[in-house]
Amino acid sequence: MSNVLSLTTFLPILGVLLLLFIPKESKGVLRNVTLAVTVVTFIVSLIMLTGFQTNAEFQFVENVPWIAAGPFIMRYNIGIDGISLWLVILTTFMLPIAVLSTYTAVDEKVKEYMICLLLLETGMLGAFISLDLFLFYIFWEVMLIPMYFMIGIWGGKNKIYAAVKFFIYTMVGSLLMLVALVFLYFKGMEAGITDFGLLQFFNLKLDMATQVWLFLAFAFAFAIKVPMFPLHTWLPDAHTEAPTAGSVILAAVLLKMGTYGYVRFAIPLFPEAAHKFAPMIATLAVIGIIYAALVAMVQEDVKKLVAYSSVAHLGFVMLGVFAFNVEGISGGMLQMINHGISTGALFLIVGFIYERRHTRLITDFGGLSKQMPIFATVFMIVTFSSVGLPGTNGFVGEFLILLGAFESQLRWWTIIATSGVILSAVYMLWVFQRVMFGELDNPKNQKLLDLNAREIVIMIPLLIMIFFMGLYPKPFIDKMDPAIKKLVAQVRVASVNAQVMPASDQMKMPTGHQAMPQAPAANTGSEMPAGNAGSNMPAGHSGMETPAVPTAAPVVNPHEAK
Amino acid sequence: MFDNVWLIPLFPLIGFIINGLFGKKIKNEAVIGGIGTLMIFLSFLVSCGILMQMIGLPPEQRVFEKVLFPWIHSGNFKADMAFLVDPLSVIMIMVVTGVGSLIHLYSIGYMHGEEGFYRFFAYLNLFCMSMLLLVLGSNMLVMFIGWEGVGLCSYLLIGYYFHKKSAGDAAKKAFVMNRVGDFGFLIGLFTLYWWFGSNHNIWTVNFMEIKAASHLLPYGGVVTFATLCFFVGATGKSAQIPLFTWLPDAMEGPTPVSALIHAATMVTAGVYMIGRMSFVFVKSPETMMVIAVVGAATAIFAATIGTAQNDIKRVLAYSTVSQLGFMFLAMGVGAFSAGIFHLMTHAFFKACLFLGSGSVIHSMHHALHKVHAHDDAQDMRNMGGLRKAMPITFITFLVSTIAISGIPGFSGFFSKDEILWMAFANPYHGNLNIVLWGIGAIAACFTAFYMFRLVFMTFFGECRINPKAKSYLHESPLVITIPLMVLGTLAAVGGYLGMPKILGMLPNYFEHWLDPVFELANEYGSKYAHHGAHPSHAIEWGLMGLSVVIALVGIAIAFTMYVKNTELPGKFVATFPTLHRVVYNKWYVDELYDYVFVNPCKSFGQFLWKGFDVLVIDGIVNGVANVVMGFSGIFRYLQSGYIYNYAFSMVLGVVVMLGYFIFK
Amino acid sequence: MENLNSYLIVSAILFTIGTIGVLTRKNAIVIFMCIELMLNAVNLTFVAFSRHLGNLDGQVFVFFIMTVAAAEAAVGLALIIAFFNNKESIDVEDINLMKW
Amino acid sequence: MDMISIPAVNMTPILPEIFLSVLAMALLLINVFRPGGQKSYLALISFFGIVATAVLVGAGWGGHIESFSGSVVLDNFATFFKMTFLVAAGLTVLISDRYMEREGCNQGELYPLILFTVVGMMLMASGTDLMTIFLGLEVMSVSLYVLAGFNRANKKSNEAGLKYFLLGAFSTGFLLYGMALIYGATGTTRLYKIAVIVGQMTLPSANILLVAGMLLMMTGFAFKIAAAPFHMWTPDVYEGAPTPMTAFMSAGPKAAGFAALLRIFLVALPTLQVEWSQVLWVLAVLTMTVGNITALRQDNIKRVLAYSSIAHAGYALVGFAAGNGTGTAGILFYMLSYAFMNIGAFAIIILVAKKGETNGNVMDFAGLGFKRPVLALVMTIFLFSLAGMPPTAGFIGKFYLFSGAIQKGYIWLAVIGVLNSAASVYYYLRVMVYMYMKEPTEDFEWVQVTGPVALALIIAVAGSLIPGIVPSFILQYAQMAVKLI
Repeated sequence: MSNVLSLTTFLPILGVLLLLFIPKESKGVLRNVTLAVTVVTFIVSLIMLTGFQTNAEFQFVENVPWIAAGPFIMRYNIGIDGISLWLVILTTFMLPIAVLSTYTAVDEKVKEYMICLLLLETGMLGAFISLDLFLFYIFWEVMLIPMYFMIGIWGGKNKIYAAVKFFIYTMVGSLLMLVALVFLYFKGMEAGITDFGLLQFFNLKLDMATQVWLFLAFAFAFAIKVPMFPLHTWLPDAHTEAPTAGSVILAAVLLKMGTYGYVRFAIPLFPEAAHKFAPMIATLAVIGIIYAALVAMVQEDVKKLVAYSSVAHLGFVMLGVFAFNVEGISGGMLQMINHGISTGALFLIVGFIYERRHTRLITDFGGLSKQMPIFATVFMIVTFSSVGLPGTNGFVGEFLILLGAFESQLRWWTIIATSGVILSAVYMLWVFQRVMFGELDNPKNQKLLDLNAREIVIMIPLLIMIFFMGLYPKPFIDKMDPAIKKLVAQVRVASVNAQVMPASDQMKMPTGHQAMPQAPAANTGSEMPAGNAGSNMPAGHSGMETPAVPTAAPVVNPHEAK
Repeated sequence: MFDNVWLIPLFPLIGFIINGLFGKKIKNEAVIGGIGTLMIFLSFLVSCGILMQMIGLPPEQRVFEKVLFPWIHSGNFKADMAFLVDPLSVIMIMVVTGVGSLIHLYSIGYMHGEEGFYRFFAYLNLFCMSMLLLVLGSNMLVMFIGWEGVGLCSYLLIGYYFHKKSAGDAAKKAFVMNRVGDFGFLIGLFTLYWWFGSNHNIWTVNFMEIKAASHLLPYGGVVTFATLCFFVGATGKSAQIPLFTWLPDAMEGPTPVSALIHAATMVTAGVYMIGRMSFVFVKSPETMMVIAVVGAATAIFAATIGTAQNDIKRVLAYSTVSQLGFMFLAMGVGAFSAGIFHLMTHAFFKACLFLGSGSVIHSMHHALHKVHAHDDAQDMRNMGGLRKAMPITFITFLVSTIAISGIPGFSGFFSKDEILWMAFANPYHGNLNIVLWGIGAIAACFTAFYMFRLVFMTFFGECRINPKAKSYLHESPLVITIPLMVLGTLAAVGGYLGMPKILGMLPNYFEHWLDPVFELANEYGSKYAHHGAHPSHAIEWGLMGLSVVIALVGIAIAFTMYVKNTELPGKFVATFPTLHRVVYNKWYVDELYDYVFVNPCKSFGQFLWKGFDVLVIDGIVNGVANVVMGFSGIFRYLQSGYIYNYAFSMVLGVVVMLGYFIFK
Repeated sequence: MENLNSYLIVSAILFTIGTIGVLTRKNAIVIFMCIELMLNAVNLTFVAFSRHLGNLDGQVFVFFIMTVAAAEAAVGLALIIAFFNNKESIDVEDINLMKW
Repeated sequence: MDMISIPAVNMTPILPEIFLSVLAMALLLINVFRPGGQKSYLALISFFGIVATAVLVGAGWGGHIESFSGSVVLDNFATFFKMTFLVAAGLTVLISDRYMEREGCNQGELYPLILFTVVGMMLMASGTDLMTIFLGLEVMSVSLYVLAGFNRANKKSNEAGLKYFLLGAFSTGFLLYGMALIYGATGTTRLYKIAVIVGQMTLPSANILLVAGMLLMMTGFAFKIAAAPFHMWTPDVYEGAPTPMTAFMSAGPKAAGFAALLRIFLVALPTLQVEWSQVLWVLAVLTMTVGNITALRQDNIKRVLAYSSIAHAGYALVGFAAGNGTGTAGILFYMLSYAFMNIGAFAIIILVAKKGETNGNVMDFAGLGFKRPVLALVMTIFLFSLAGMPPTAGFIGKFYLFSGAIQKGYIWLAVIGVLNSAASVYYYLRVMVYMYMKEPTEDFEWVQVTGPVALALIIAVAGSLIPGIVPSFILQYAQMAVKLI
């Protein structure tokens, strides 16, 4: 099973080939075959899970020559570690659900739809497993195409605007990243790096100015994908117009590309620059959390509301990732998976009622609890998962993120971000109340049917995951832990280097942030295990210190003097 | 036996799962209610067993931690799914499972025939489980599961009549306000965790580990910040100023819910939490003062509102807020065991009061329903003279009222008096003590007044119910009255567990029981407390007498106004219309919050969306596209179609290029 | 040859006149004649250089240019005739069907 | 009287040219003797002739033979470009027959003219003397003038021919003047000799004659490759010319222009690289931007692709401005893949259009995606390749072009390039929007894919996809090709 990764990634392509031979009139066959393909893909991906050794190394690596011409050598170099493992599983897990959700929702052009879904799966999986920067870029871009068609062909009223906006917006970012990527390669060549293999670049020493520019280019591309405030406006449009399965995949997996990009590429490749920009990115993340929550609160369209809530949730992920400690990044990774599950589920839920009523306006609903009790229960569980209620998956991720960020230099940011916890409850419960509670006074709603067996089957795995991850997240955390520890160690070593650099070098930066970590030398040599990275640093941050939380020796209490 | 502590939350969970998943199919109310009640009763039995066993142990061995399974382990952070059994948590589980069982039983009768009967019991069981997790959690995170879990159940149960808009609003309000508190809780947790970790490399959220390390904490400073944050959490959960407005609204839920959640158990979580972490709180004199002041202020503030309400449950709700204020006052003055003691007695008499009011409402509702009248079954102005129709309800209600009013011999007297005494005599707050005591005493007076006002309006005087319905009024069935009687008894005698030393008739079992828990806190407190002269026994006696007098004065006023001279309230209102209106409208706090927080948030959200997101951010995005498109239009029209223009463009290009190189 | 510059200047002037003619004249055939004028200016340059440098390459080039110009003229006139057949005009103002 | 001694001439380097010329003349004769009726056999013969030529050209890979006293050379560079021309011509021949029949201008001269054009282009690629390059250019241009105006009955075609002719001849004037000045500055027209002489100059950039000559020459070629501001003819001529000829013009002559430009600037004027790099930098930016931005608001799909072809010239100029191995190899690769994808796209346009070149707007593609899914899919592949999306040849090409610039340190040029490329996505997507996302207004029943067209489409799809997925071999050839000059 040495090529299980390739098998997982390209099984959907085989599925596409299979679909091509099925006449487009036999919709049932098309759907079932697609479902079968995605389920098989999921099962195959489980081999990865069982065979995964819990350590920090990349596993299931395949590394064969691909392109070699001119100065460039690109290799088909794939592998997973604890960080990508779960995202791969998440992808293969969500796909059968997405396929199943289309059985009645999509009745036109079924064949093309299924082909799009399968191509999308390959693209996403490829991006998660690529260890070659160029290969990653290829998959990263390829993903856009099926998603573009899914929004554009099967979308709502304003689908074309949304699809084109999605495509071009993302493209602008990724093309700038491409320039940075090539530049990085040439920098690497000077240092003796021979191909696009990611791992070699981790050891590349770049001067600060270069790092800053490259980091900005990467960060920009990923920030669009995440999406971070203020680059988020494509998302509500795309989500609102996309068909249910499209929204599910967009929310569950596609957005993770951005955050994954930070974890896998932007931060370890340019650790010093990442440290430099951490306060800025954290600021944007926190603004995103609050801003998106406030905007979500006043939305009239359920889907748009969920879309804005995604912006807020991913703001949390970004905050956690830029805490640069094990807790924060673990929390961020967990939150990615959680968000995939719970927001995916929310979009499915919106899809269910949209299929029945062909409207998503909150005001068109009300009192559905009475008519659809099962639906109400499911909706409620998912809502509370999204709100981050302890016991559900949402809590674990959010908590670790906030904890990690609080330990790091981002303390004040964390306090503001934590208030997002309140706002998320406000908007989610408000929409839940307006849709589910109240009088069932709209005659059109009085004949609604409750969830059918297929819909329940779709939701059950998600509900199980919501509770399982909430109550027993250990296996998830354990598998990713070594990889995250390694990442933190990498970033930490680099941040130490950053402080050794002459100050004049930092003065040249285009955006001078005085929040550069300037931990005292004593910290750098400390005996702390890798996992403590950053956690004991705040004490030394003179510029960042929190006035209300003195860290020095116990304050002498006036009463004590007596 | 301690090892089986995990059974306690497990039983209600089983009940929740059975009723939640299959309740709809079961349909039989007796089975559903039976399962629900049985499960919590089983928990009660296990709790009793644990209590018994603990009594048999020497005090220093009464702490036990049971790790169920590892929960969140990441980096330095470790939180297990683990339970802590110690004297404090045992009291709490006893209260929760005991009162809980009674209320479950009561609900079988009260909720009879309601749509979604199974849902009610499932939620109730879920609530019990969450509450038990809260009190049993051995670290802050498990506590937080329960903390939020009870919030969730409260949400679900307040919104039980979800078709009513007011119920939905109230449920949401409760959850959101609790979330504000949770925000504080989380920040407090982070602060403690980070402080211990970064300064002493102790990465923990476990109560016992924090306790063991608590000597490292400084007085004030970071601890003040952390404890204030925790206190914000407590105010949310326990409905203290400024986060109290949700609790009166929470009365939208069925009455057993009000009794269980919004009187006996959940709302006391804040008090419990402070007790659980007393060794941290006491390290911050500032926080202690804030707690005491907020507690006292809430006690008096809510009591004033309680005097003007006409809805029977709302009066009780404000009474609860006020009594919780007393508990916080106790915590703030370092009288931890007195606070917990009041928590327990309050659970008895307030649960009894709520259930009694439920019995009244049940009967009223039933009667009004029979004659198709649409009068409000909860409005005291429609009641009166019910003591004849409902004798058991009346007696238990009266006993509890006496208890809450602080008449000697009944439970409320012992606990409240202890608090007032400690407010006066505590060594922490210096000259503030007299103010705290004064406010407490006045609040106690108000309490006696509005509680007896309630009793008089409901059970005495003319029967003001719709005349047609009068004949249908009757006593509630046994399933309802049995819990009333049990609770009434407890309300009467429960106080003897913790009799003040000065009375000397019985030892203060309660305080001794909790000693191991609060010992450390008292020790820390004594480090900075004023070791002035202890107030003499004479003063203590005097104050005790004074508080009894105050209570009697309150009762007397109520008697005058609502039994003897029933025009007086009207005259009073006519004389002070503004005062009445302000008090009646709950000091306009809801309106203030709407004006200051809710509405600005909504309009700000609206502005951010329509004004900023769409216009500015998306405007820039689309603006760039439009500018490019505009250029497209310009470039397009340069393409005139005439050969000489094209040739001119070429010549221009050549000339510019040549010019650049020749003249550069 | 001292006066190479004179030749070059003359040819440059001729070339410029041709260019300006292309820009200003409206008759397609006149424009084409102007282009021929430009080509001949180039020829003059080539020949002048050739003489100045004393090698024949430039003159050979001129022969080729003349030949090519003839071929171009043939094709060009044919195109103009075809156009005239359709449009009854060879005014470049009328060569304006496609624009923007 | 001395006998003029005829030097021994090695004909090998121009064997393919000779073969094609003979074939073209033979076709002319055949056409004359078999007037009227079906002309498909001419297309067939031309196609096989082209294939045969391709074999001949391919056989010369790896050699380096100079001939005609250094006026013509056979090297990998020339061979690579010749292959590109042959690909363009072969595809054009395949898609022409049906179009010409439909438009009623099925004169047999078409195919010989195409072949002559190829001969001219081949000479441009292998010429190492300004004279041969000029001759090649003119052979190509004169044939193209005719091809652009080939549909005599069509006013647009007439106009296209006339515009192309007048402006083309005008640009030739500049080109020749530039050549004359270079000749004057160096005393020779042989590229290698020019290089030597310029290399010996103390300060070549101060030599007004040389620099002016270089610029004027660049002007002439910039016209051929449609670089701004010498691009204005392109949209009009592309729109008016018969569609297969438009396809051919966009691929073949553009490549030939680059071949000659590269050869002249890299072989003869490398010492002036600083100067011409500057100019090309500006030209590249102008060309990309004008092409892409103007294309955004076009409705006629031929015009859209015309502007897009301007933009593509701009991308190639980016690689040229870099002037290093990566960039120039990128140009070679890009021109070849561009021939596949662009002619492929035009083939679809031909299929969708109706008689008289109607139905040629972007809107007329509405609903093609589900009425004729295969065609639409094929078109989508071409469009994505043009837009530079992976995994297509267009992406790899652009990657190498921009990488060249980055390697050279022209980061901003690359950034402008990628931003342009992002903007360009809009108009390619627009076609797809109509194909897939709008309700069909017509049923496209007239669209018939005949054998040759199908063959052309298959080749074009293969040519746009395979180099995108496994580009190594072509890239390596391109690398070898640019190494030798």
